[in-house]
Amino acid sequence: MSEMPAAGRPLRRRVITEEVHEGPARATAYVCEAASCLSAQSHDVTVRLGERAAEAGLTDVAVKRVGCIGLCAAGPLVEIAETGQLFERVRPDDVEPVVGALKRVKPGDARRPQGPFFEKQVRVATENFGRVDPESLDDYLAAGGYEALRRVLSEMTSTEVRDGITGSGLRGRGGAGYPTGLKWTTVAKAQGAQKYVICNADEGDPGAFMDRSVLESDPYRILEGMAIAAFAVHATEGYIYCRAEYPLAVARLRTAIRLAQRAGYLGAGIMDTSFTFDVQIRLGAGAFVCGEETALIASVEGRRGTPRPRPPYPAVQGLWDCPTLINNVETFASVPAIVRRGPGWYAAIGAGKSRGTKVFALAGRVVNTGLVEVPMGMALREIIFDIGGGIIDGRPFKAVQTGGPSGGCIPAEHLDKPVTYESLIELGSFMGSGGMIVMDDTSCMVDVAKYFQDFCRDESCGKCTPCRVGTTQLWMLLDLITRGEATLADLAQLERLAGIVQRMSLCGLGQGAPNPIFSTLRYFRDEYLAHIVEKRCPAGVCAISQPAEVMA
Amino acid sequence: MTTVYTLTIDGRDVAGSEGQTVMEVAEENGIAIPGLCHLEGVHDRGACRLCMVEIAGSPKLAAACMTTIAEGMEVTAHSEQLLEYRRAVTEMMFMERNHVCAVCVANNHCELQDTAAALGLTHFDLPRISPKVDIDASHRLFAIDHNRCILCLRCVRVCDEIEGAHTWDIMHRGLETRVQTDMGIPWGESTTCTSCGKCVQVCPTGALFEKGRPVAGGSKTKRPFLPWLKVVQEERGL
Amino acid sequence: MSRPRIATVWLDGCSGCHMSFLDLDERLLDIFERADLVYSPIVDVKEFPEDVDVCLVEGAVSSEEDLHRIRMVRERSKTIVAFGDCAVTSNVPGMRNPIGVPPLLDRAYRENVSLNPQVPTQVVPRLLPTSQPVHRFVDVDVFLPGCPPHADLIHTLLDDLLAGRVPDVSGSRFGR
Amino acid sequence: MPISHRKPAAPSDDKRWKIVETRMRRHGDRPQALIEALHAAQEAFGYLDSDALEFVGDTLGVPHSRVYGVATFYSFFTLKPQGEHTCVVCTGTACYINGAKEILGGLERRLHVRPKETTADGKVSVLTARCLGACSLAPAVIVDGDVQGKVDAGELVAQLEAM
Repeated sequence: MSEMPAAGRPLRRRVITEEVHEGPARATAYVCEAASCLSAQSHDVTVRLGERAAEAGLTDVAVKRVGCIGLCAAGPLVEIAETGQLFERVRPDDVEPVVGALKRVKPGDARRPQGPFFEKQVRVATENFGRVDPESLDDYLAAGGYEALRRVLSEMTSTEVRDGITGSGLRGRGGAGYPTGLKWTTVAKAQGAQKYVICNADEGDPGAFMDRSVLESDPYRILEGMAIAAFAVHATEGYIYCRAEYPLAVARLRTAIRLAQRAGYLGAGIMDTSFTFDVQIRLGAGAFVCGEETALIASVEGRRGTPRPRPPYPAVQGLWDCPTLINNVETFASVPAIVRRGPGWYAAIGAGKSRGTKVFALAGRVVNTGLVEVPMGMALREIIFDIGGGIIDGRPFKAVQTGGPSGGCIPAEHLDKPVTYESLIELGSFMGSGGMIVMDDTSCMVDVAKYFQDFCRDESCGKCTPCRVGTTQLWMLLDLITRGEATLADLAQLERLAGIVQRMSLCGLGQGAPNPIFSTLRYFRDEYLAHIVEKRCPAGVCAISQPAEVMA
Repeated sequence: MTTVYTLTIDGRDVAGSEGQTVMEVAEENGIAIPGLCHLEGVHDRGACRLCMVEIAGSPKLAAACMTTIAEGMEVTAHSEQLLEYRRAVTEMMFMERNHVCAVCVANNHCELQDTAAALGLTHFDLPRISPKVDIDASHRLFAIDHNRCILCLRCVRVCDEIEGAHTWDIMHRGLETRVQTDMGIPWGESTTCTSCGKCVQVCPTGALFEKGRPVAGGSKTKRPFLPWLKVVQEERGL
Repeated sequence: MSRPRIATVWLDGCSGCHMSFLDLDERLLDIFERADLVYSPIVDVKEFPEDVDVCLVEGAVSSEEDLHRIRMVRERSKTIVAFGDCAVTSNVPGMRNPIGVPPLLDRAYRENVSLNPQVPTQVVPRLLPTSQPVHRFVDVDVFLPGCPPHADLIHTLLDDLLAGRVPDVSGSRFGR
Repeated sequence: MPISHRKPAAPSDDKRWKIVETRMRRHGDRPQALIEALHAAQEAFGYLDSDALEFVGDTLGVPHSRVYGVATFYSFFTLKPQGEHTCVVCTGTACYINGAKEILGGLERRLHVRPKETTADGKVSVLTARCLGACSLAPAVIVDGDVQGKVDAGELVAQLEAM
């Protein structure tokens, strides 16, 4: 259903860094120009700040456009690089406090603590966020960019690269957590002269914007990660399959590809070696199912994005039947850091079988809506209450939804559980791509289950019967419950049907579609029963009609 | 030299050659696995999900029509649970559109009806969707009643892979998916349709039918031309 | 022990299932040696009696009257058989479901009528929004699909029920 | 094996067809460029009419029924012209629990448009998006390309009415 104005529409204005002076700056203001802040007029802030600094006679300061600073709820954000002082909700007509702060910066100023939102995070995939100009290759290089690829090309064999990734314990950040090193090895060993690398940037989970932020804030990093992967699996061509709904991400990717090609980081003979690798962008067109590997491949091939049964897996038979490595944005974004700092460093972060860090998009009824990266194994409570700042208006926490439409709702009693692939599955949810939606007592959990079911039935590609028909039937049963017209037999039918859709559907969309139902039934069965037996909605969300004489 | 594999289906020792599907080997050995999108002679899609089987060692079910056999494979093609699942999927097919056997041209010659009977499906418990869908009788010889379509896409594949016209394809997605001709125009206005009738021949239900046939009069002209085509192709080494 | 009491009712259907019931021919005599037919469109009893053992229900539930009757039948019967496709699936009566009641009535009583077109509001019972199978409203014990079910199947069913066996409905199918 | 086919002439001498042609040529006029070509045509013309679909299909050698199948599969593509203004309402989870339902309800009550519809006067088309990724601004809408956050249903309706 997602429809948007055509992709690549002209952005509000050409985005440029407002350099006020030549030479090294005494003080620098970072202005966040990722989508969220940008839509709150942060570009005007950049321009105005540059003008005001010049008017104030500050010749030794810089105003710099950067990627996502993270605290999206408080945008537009401006940060003083030297001191770490953060300005929230900066309006273009009120930049004087920032100018004042720039004036006060003295050589030797140290960054002050910035509070738990920033201090508790561990930034790996997002290490350049809020630091580099997303479109500047020089900035990326200055931040250590392409060091990893240089090391790979000059010092390592493809086997060593793969072993390094395996040793780091990195697992697919798209949701399912398949070991990345194993996937790379399968593609590397698969028969075929031509191999491909695809970056899955079709972030579709409602309430998830990690990939968008990475693409908008640090696009070169994806290109570097993909190039390392291509070297490791012997591929020469790559595709980035990106949602057309992310025009800013697409524009920045295009710029990055062009500049990287020009500088010899993409194309033939990268970094004066014999390694050749190039990347093209393919735009998605509004189909959630295209996040599924085989559907994504069909879409890259110009067809309806419908999945096919696996095996054969894309690693063996993928794009145009060639071995194809598909990883998600965050996975590729983690690769350069792993290569640069060593697999052991990465593997030392995390808990259990979930190593490293994970980026989450924190949203919903939480104070600090935004993008956070935390070590695997951090407790949900720490993420939501310490980093997230708790619930808006101090209302009671009810549940946190993770994993998007294939995920589940986790109640308060499990807030102290660590966030790992395994623990989330144990709780009846799913890591997913990293959406984390916080709900308070104003949300009805049956209504939430119905919302996700509506999403799934709308996004079902229609190929296999259980998903095409079953998701709608599940939605009809949930609708009956929220209208107060269901019986306990309908509830039993809902559970039975959910199990059948889960087991019989062709791809992850259908197999995961019943998960929100299972998890809400597991933790909030009393809310279902209230709708069915007492004919009332405890959260007051559902409009329950008086018991109808005639059931349809 | 083709490699021969031995495997078990429902505990029976059977053998097949490399590249054969579980469905094919089962069929050769007289083990019936239901399937409505499968059609010998065109590519399989694994979409109707009736032929789902259990394979020892795999937590997921697999579509028999698209799973190639392997040495030592242990396949369960029939179990209480599979029966329940297949009944449910068949039921979904009935509930998706508006199937009224009593007034259908394919009554008593219908693969959906046969499947329901074979699975012992006596009634429907799942919600009925009752969509308002069209009948297109604009073609001179044939008609399509979308009320009876189960989206097996045999028509699309036979039109593409055998006739080479590619008049049929599908449009929209999810529950809105429909088979359609050319640009979603009335069939009778199609400039690519050769009126060969293959789509009608392979339709498992009464969705595609020859005009002028009475209720239950549909199947009399159905000819199994695809197996013959396969024989011809094999003879000529195609 | 008192003789089993059999009833049949006719809701929204074409009566074809009852015709098939009559096709039992001489086997009917055998059945009624073992049981009494206490209510049916083919016997002259006005009120559906209490304490019915087996009731065959033909037809879908399409009107308020059908609904009222099926609820009463359920209360007064031990075993209810959804008898034929209309009772089991709503079949032909259900073909109106995608259309909706007002357009349906307009089509039937206004658009195609030249003399005094009007939708009847008296005497005829009001239609339900959709025509539904019997088990959407009351519990059904046995389903016997078929349009109509073959007389042999009906015989087997009654024979089994009267003998206290779980009825064997294998061989039945939707349509004919 | 690619089947050789003759490239068709553009449906009219509208210069925008050149953009579409160029985009297809860059992909070697091969069937796999179908989605890219549809994007190009929709960017150029705002929507995809049957001329555009046929032209793209014939150029790339893709059967018409398949072009139509692809164009109708993806919700980003629209086969109908849009209103003068567009209002995209985000229905992602964060927006949903923060009031997207109220926004859609307000639009339906006051402007009598539902998602995918255009007002009777052709002024405003209402669309929905499955998630704009602007969850911090929930509920969010995009009016003529500008993202607006923390939207109030009443104010939005007033803004659209004034257009």
